[in-house]
Amino acid sequence: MSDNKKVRMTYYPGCSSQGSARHLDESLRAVLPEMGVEIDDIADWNCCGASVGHIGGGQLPNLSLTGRNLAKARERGTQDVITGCAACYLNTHGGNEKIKADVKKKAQVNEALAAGDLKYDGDLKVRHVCEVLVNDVGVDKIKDRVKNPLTGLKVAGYVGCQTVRPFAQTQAGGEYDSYDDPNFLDDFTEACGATAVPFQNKTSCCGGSVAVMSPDRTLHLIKNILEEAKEAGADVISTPCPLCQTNVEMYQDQINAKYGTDYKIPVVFYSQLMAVAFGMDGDKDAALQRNTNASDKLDKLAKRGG
Amino acid sequence: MTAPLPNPGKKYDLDFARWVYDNVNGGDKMALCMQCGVCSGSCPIGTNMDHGPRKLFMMIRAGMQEAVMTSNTPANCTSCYRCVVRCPRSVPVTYILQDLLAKQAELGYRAKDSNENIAFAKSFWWSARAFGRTDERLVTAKYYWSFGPAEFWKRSMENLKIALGFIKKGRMHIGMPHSVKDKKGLKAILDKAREIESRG
Amino acid sequence: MPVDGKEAGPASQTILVVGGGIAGISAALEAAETGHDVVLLEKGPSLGGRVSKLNRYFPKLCHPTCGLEINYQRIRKNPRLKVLTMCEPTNVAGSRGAFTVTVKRHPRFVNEKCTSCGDCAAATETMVPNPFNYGLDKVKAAYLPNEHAMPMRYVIAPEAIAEGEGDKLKAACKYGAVEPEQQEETFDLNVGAIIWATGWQPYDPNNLDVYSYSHSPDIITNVEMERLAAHDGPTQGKIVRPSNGEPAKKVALIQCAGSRDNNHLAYCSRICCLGSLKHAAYVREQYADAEVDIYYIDIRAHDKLESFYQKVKADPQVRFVKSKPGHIRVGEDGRPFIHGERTIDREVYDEPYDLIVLATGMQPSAVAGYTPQVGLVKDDYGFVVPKELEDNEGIFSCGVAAGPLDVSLSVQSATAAALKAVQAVRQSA
Amino acid sequence: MTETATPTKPKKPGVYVCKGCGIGEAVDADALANVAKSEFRIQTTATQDACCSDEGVAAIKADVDAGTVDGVVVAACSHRVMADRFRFNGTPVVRANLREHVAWSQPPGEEDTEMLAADQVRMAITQVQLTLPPLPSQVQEYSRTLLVLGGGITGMTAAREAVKAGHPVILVEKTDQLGGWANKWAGRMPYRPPYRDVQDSGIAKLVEAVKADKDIDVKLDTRVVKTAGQPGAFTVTLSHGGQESVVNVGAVVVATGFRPYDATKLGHLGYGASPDIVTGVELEAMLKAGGELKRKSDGKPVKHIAFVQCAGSRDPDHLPYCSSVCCGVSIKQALQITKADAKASAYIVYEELRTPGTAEEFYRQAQEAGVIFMKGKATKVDAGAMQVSYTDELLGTEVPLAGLDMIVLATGMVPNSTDPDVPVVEPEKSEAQLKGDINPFSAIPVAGYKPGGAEGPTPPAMPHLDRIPEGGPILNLQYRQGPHIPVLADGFSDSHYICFPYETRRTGIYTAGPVRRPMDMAESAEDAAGAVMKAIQAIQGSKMGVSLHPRVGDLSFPKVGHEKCTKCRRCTVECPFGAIDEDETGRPIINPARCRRCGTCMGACPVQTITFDNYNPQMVNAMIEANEIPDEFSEKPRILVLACENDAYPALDMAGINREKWSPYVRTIPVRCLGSVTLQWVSTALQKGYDGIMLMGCKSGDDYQCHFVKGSAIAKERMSKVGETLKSLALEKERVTMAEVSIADSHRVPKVLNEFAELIGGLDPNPMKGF
Repeated sequence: MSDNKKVRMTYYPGCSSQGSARHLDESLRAVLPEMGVEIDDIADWNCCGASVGHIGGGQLPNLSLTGRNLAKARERGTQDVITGCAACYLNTHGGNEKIKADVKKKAQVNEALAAGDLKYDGDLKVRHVCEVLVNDVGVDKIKDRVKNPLTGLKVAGYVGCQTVRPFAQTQAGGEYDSYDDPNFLDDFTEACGATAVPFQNKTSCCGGSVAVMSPDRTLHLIKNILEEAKEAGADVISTPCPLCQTNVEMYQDQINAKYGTDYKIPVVFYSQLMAVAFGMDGDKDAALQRNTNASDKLDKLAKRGG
Repeated sequence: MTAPLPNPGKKYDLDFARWVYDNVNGGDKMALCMQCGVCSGSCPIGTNMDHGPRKLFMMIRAGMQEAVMTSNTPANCTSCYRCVVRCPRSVPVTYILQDLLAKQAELGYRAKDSNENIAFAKSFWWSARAFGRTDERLVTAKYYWSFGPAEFWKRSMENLKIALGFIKKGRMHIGMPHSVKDKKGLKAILDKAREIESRG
Repeated sequence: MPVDGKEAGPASQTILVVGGGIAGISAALEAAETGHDVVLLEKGPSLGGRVSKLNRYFPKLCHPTCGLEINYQRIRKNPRLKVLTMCEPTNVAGSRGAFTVTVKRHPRFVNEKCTSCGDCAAATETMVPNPFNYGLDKVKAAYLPNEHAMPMRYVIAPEAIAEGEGDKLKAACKYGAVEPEQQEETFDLNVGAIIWATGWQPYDPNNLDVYSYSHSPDIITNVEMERLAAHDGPTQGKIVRPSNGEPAKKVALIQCAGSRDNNHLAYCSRICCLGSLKHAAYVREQYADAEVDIYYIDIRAHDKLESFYQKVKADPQVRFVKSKPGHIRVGEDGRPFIHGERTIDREVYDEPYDLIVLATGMQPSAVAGYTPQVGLVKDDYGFVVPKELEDNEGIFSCGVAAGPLDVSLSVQSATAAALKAVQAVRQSA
Repeated sequence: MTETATPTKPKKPGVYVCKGCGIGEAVDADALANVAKSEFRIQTTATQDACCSDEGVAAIKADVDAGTVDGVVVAACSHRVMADRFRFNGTPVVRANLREHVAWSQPPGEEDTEMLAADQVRMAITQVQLTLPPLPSQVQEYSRTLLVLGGGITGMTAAREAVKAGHPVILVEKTDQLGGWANKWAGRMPYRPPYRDVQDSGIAKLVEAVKADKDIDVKLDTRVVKTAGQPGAFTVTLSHGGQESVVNVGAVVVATGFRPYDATKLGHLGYGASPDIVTGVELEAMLKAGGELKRKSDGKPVKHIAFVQCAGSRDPDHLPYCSSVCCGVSIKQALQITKADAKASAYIVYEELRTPGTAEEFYRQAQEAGVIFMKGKATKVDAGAMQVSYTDELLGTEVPLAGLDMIVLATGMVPNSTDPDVPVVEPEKSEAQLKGDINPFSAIPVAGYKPGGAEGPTPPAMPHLDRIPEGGPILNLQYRQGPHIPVLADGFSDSHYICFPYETRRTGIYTAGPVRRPMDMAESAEDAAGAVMKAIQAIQGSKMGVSLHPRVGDLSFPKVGHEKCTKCRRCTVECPFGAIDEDETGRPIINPARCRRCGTCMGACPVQTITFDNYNPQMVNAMIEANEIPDEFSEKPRILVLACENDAYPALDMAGINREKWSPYVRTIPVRCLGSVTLQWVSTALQKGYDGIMLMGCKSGDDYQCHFVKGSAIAKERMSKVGETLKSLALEKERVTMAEVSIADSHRVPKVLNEFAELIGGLDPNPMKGF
């Protein structure tokens, strides 16, 4: 994307934007326009169904959730739909591809949508914000916007699973980075002037929804992530995924209790780092106040007011 | 509605594999499994599983329906998709496991570990259908409640600190749940979808 | 012989063979020994192709240079066969009996006066990654491709010229063999039939990011293992950990590293199982206390090669683990760990090794290179097969260019292709 | 061929000493030229800055053209390089290796280095003086016709391919129709992109093409009674309806195919216990018949079918090898069944699923169609319950695959390297011929392990050596060495060489198709073309009187001095290629077109009366004697190394290229093959005063690497008898040894030489010096 070119996209915030991942939503809304991505929310968007919707509600009702979101998004035209949430992306993109590829499914979804006076033809493209940043914006442009480099901040880039495993359902092949050893998050970190530490667990699972419903089964997974981040000397863990951010952050006390450790590692979104690096407001734009484990180092780097 | 098992009660049923191919989401792709084991070897909590996806697929082929329908393997899938992206035969393992879990519940099997998943999924769907959005607070509460008052209390207390921390940071709100505006339209769509699915 | 094609008439009797590996050499010799003029093009500085970089062949554990030597003797004795190195075709036009092939010749910076005395190597200070050893070590930028090179003639890497050493090297040569001024050039060949024997390249291990190839020097590929075990390799044949030079006594061989995988090479490369059996034998021959684990999906030891499987299996220090590993991570001590599920007993393992060898598959060179539009078709994998089986179009493929084959099968297909080419020129005579 | 004058040995060779590549710095080139002048009275000598330069070559050529010289010694680099530069219109050229073996491997300027160089020149001059430019031995009445034996896919393809290359064919088929097994096949595995679907066998079309081809003489209901002669001139006796006839052909392609493994030996797999337990071949016929697949027993449709893989194959009690095609065939059949009836369930019980190459796609197609693959060895088939019992390796439990409608045993391939319908002739001889000469199951070499020791791998038993395919000879060769085409240990008539798959041990006779190796139709067709290529070369070689592989184009051939021959028959026994017959008196008859010019006969002859024009016992004797042997007080021992020119000598060259150093006391003579080494050379050397003698050649025994099959093995055998010679001369037995050297031993070979030189240095000098 040339330097000052702007692009409009339809934004799907997802349910966590109103809860556990408000800081992702807030920081994205701050930094995206800085990088030339103007966003319009899907009007009256709904839940994506996440990874359990089809179990609770069935395959077609679950797919219809996506159908409704895309039908509403289509009202804004054919501009690309983007989301910052891994699960929202996985479901919406996957559902979209299914609707495109499967004539029968498409008809069934539209039959359901008709009950709400909606329809969707399968002519949208659903994308992840990170992919847009890599392919459309480009790391160089991110670098250009940095006014407040995060010099000295050591960041473990924890990509998580679903952000880079978007095409699981459709088999269309990866588009912006590898499934197992992606580099984009480290590239973002370095673009912001911080230091990316080596982190082999970058795509190890945090436990996902199982961690939410049954932490005992998965605490060791999070512990592994924390352990390596600590050994690597990371000041913060950066992640693009709402559920990863929440799981890795909120279970640290329980892990410490179970394993006798003393983790208190801040887990932030890459977009928060960008907001700080762009010299934007640490609270209003970077939403640092929403992290339960605050990073003193990052807080100090952040500008306030202005 | 899912077709009933071909020969329920039979320990080895040569028709079971066909049933899975035909009825489970992604099941037809399972036929391509060549038993390399990369899925089970990649699974984050595969050690929690009684069989793991690879062996479960082999059991399906061998017709071991009872063992498959009571396996805890589907319930321990974290949906990380690592198996899916690594599978050399492009088998959508995650989807198959997720749907097998649904089928276990639907056909009345009580698979080990699955009660939590089912309860959570039901609570989740309740919120999605009622409000069109996931209210993390209510989903969690309803989920805890599904195990009875004592368990509700126990789990709430264990996670109280987290909840309070989130409330303090504005990441868990107090008050009316967030909701779509057109709740009626959404419900109509979902109910219609369910009706279409039931007629098969 | 109309090498430059000038005097060739409409029905040329010359057979062009593209690719100087074992398939191309065999096809060229069989045709030449049947009394036909043959031009053999090789894009590198020496004949021998992939097999010249192998330590030994399965199942006999004999050395490829042994058969190459016989073939080179045959070439030396046969005036009908003209070998052109540093040459590759860039275009093929025409039809049976009258093909016009455009050939690009890369500069060797050394002409035919070279006696292989080595004075240029002594004069250069530039070092380049040694292509013969897949870059596992470095070599002087003026170098003999290998000790068994054919032709036995030096080559100067463009890096030396770029470093400004051209005049110095020219001055160092007593025989007027160094020509720093050489440029890439193009010429046409008129030929009556063509055999496409462009062979293969190892599948890029960097595509297999779960196997962390780029994260540890102790994770190597099967072709690199061949160099590691070869007397003329970077370690004079000692199988050691590249990271620290210590003996590699606990070694893992991972099969289907890319092959039989929809995400990489959807076909089976056929040779890797047997190659790894051979690698197990290499390790066991060197260390009495070595342990070798072979991670596999199916051991594909077809026909009599089954006996090779059985005899390697008889060694209790070679374990066969039916499992496609999930991933490799590098441990704190730098040793790589393999993680996965043993399918036979469903144990999840996380096993450290001194050395891990990825049995990467064969990818046809045609995926990256030029393929003629006339007469040949490229399949989904990049293998090249003749368009029609019934009509003799005068252009054929053989060896791994045509499909994943072992050496015997490559030579078999090359011999068959030679017959087809002979038929083609005889029929259009 | 143009007629040339009867060649003679060079009377006035020229000697050209090169100073390039460090030779001039290492030795005194003028002194070497002087050796030629003073010791050999050579008129024309020259030193050159670089013999291989345009000027150098032009100078030699000028001398040849002017008739000043009639033989050339180029004292420069190894004969393995610059061969194309030093070709002077058939004039004998001998290369004295002053570069790799002197300048690059010895310290410059030293006395020993100079002595070595001088000896190199002496040997070369001696050799060129004794070289007779050979004349070809042409087969007088040669035939361009190919005999193809077997009218299946391989044989018919071979016939068509030969005709397309301009050679007529006699196609002999023992049954009353063309087509072979393929007539029964219901389609074939895919062999063209996209490699997905079952393809038509194409056999009908091929049969028509063969029948319509006027250059193919199809002889049905016909057998080969006997075969005599040599490439270019085989006389083959055919029998048809009791009538015998003789045809003359130039070469033979044997495409006798395979027979399915006898399923009646597979009782444990239920064969014979139920009509619904069938072999793959039987199922193929049922599928070919078309219509719905029904049980033989009661006509009910087949809904559940299981395939038992490796039924006999990969089984030490039956066939030790993998039959290669059975996985693909069962997949094809299962696919055909499931494609025809989507409700049918097909199970394939396998141990290792082998679909190499692009056949992997075919495997996926079958899976996609719902064919179910289960890993385990089927141990039992119960005909009553129609159950396949196997322990599923992936489940770790026995899985009862019961209530099946049909069970298919995927039986393997047995090569028709013998004819089951022909009685075994000369059983003793047959057995020796058909045993195969290697053990494919010999243990892999393991560090620290000695055979018989407690540690290390135990090679699996080799139960199959007595399991050669039963039957009589297919060609009934009228050869001294027996009627069979030799086979490998598994019974297939394949080449032992990896890089030369068509090198049979019976020149001019080439096997193709499943008689050579288990293979499918596409491979067989390709193999047929390959075999035809070699057959055409054999005809052409016989016409021109030149050798075939590996000494392609060699005009020399062995000649027997009958006046000296003692009829000991060693040459006829030891010839690896069966090239020598005997007449009724026991005199050897050499068939030059069968001969591969290795010289094994020459090495075998106890009276040195078998010679080649350009290579013979007398020549090498003279070379050995040409060297200067310093007296016993000089402390300069001499070691003679007779090195195989194919592996050991190149290894030495490469050691030189790597600038490795070795003992200056070594004098190396390349030999065609260690099999050509006669013990007389050893005794000549000992009598001349050499202190040590080493034969250097390739690995013998299992996994032998000899290009002439068993040259090094024969040499080893002969050398075991050298002790007596040494004893008679009162010499230590360590003085004569044999070293196994591979071509990849460039780093090791100097050590081998140096260790031997050290050992010899530790002995007293050979007392025969100066006698």
